[in-house]
Amino acid sequence: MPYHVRIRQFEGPLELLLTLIEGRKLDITQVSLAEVADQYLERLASERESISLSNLSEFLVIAARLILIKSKMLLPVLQFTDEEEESMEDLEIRLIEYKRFKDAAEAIGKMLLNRKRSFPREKFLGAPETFSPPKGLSTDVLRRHFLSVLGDMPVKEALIEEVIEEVVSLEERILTLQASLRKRAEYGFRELIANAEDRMDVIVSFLAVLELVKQRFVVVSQGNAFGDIRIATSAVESDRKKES
Amino acid sequence: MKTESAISIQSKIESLLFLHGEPISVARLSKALSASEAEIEVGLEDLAQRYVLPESGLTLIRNGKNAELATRAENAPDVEAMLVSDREETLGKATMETLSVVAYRGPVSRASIDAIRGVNSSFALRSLLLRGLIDRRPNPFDAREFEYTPSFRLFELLGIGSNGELPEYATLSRDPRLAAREEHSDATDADVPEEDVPEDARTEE
Amino acid sequence: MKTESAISIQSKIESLLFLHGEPISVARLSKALSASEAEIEVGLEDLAQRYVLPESGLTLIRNGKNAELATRAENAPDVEAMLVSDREETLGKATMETLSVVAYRGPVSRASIDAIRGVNSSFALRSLLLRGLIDRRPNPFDAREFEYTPSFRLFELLGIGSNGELPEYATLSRDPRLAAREEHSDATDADVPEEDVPEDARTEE
Repeated sequence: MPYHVRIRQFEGPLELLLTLIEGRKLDITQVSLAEVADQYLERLASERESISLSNLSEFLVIAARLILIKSKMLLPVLQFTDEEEESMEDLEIRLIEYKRFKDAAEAIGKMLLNRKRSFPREKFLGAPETFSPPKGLSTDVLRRHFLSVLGDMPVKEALIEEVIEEVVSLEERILTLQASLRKRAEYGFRELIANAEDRMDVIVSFLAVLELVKQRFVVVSQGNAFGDIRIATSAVESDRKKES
Repeated sequence: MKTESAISIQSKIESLLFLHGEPISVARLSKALSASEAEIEVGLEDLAQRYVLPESGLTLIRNGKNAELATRAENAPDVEAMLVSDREETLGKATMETLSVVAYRGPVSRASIDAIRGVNSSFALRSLLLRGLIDRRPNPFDAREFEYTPSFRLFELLGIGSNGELPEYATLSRDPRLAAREEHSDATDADVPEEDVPEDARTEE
Repeated sequence: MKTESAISIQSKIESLLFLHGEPISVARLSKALSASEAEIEVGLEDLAQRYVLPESGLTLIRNGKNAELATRAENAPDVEAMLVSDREETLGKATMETLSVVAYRGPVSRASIDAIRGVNSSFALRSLLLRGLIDRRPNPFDAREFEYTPSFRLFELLGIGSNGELPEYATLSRDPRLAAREEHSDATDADVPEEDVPEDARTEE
């Protein structure tokens, strides 16, 4: 197996977004967010393997917001809930704030490099050392404290498992969708999310569809602004089926 | 006694800070010198003022309710020659971002740092803790969580006397959502739960 | 340069004396600051004059060709009281944990102690040294590094002959989690797997 070299210029979704916006020399606004939405989704899809599990859900949440912003730009007549409106504006605020800290990090980095710095004095410098143990010190006290240090060790915990579940569900959703489309040529997105339990569920389905579009497994179409998204097996995929 | 009172509290504070070397809390100084915390604060202020004079070789570093004496930052080139230099390796991008969030927003929880950066910051935090650039302590409101603060060592390395001297401190130290909320609401609804005051209140009217 | 010369030689001398716990010779100061011995003498004079003012908490001790900084003699009662109170104080959690790591793992380097605890331990180690609970010696394999061991007086106090007699020593001192932590400490930002779960992740539950 060849070496898999990870080359990534960005660490998190905000950094990716900022890179995309600054790459086009845009200011941070709803319009510029809508403009880079597709690019963001593409990068997310193509580099998903190198994104850590613990960060993936944040990438997905921001993807969902970008999709909202983009649909708002494309279809100004669409009505959004207060919550959705807020989440769109919040992304803008977050990105501006993130950029400020990124710039501050650079400024602090420069300060660390200059030769201006203070030095502290050691505690009780020059004072004689005198044996002064704390009251009640015993071997058992030491043992208990050592155990407490050991207890601070990394534990694989629930948080990560939840994220894994999300990722698994995205993968599963793609498989389910593929399987369903093999049985029937066309589906409606509403049909697909009829049993969605929450918002995240809808997002996962949507991303699954995007992933399939990307893999040229399906084509999607939308008859009118409020119409359902129709998902159909792509021509490429139909040909593939015929051949086999 | 006349001679006793002639020695100002400022002098005693300086003696104790010099002896103690490491950061010391205002509370501890207040107890040690049988003076109120307000008196200690005034003494520390006076001390800091005195250290501004060009003939002084010392500086006062403040970090929350703690204070520490250190050498004047401008004298670093002369001082370094006599010390065993602890050359700092450069910090990565992620670590520097995390450091800047803690420097401006500390005390701050890991959840808040992650939210600002949009990524998990635990590795960067560990690296900063090991280097002594930040400190952590249990969150007073939720013991299961830590909160992170800039360390005295960070201020020493930056050559600043407090976080107020960080570039653009006034802007970055405040959460923009809070600022927006305060702007849009009057004093009476200052303590309504966050959800009740949308940050975009103005645009909805 | 203008800004450079604004900081007086007096200031630089004060910085150097502050960091140095022992007397420094005029010759050494002269070399360190690239100034003549006569200039150093003038600087020391000025410093001594400044320390006479009642707001100062420091004093300059001269002994022939040597100079040393100390706390103002009149403040001796406060200084003594702080030394005593510090030694009678119970040790905090951080210090006790550090002591337990030195006890179970000693001889151990500071880097290992830091890695095992996940935070910088320099303050805790200094406290333990001052209280005679641990000893420090150069690492026989790496002269730039110190290693820390429990002190004999600590063993005497605990009534044991060596750390091997600590409860569950064989298991605890070789707990596999310790090695895992120490390994991670020398990884840089770039090459650590992102899936790495930090020590404080559990606080987020």
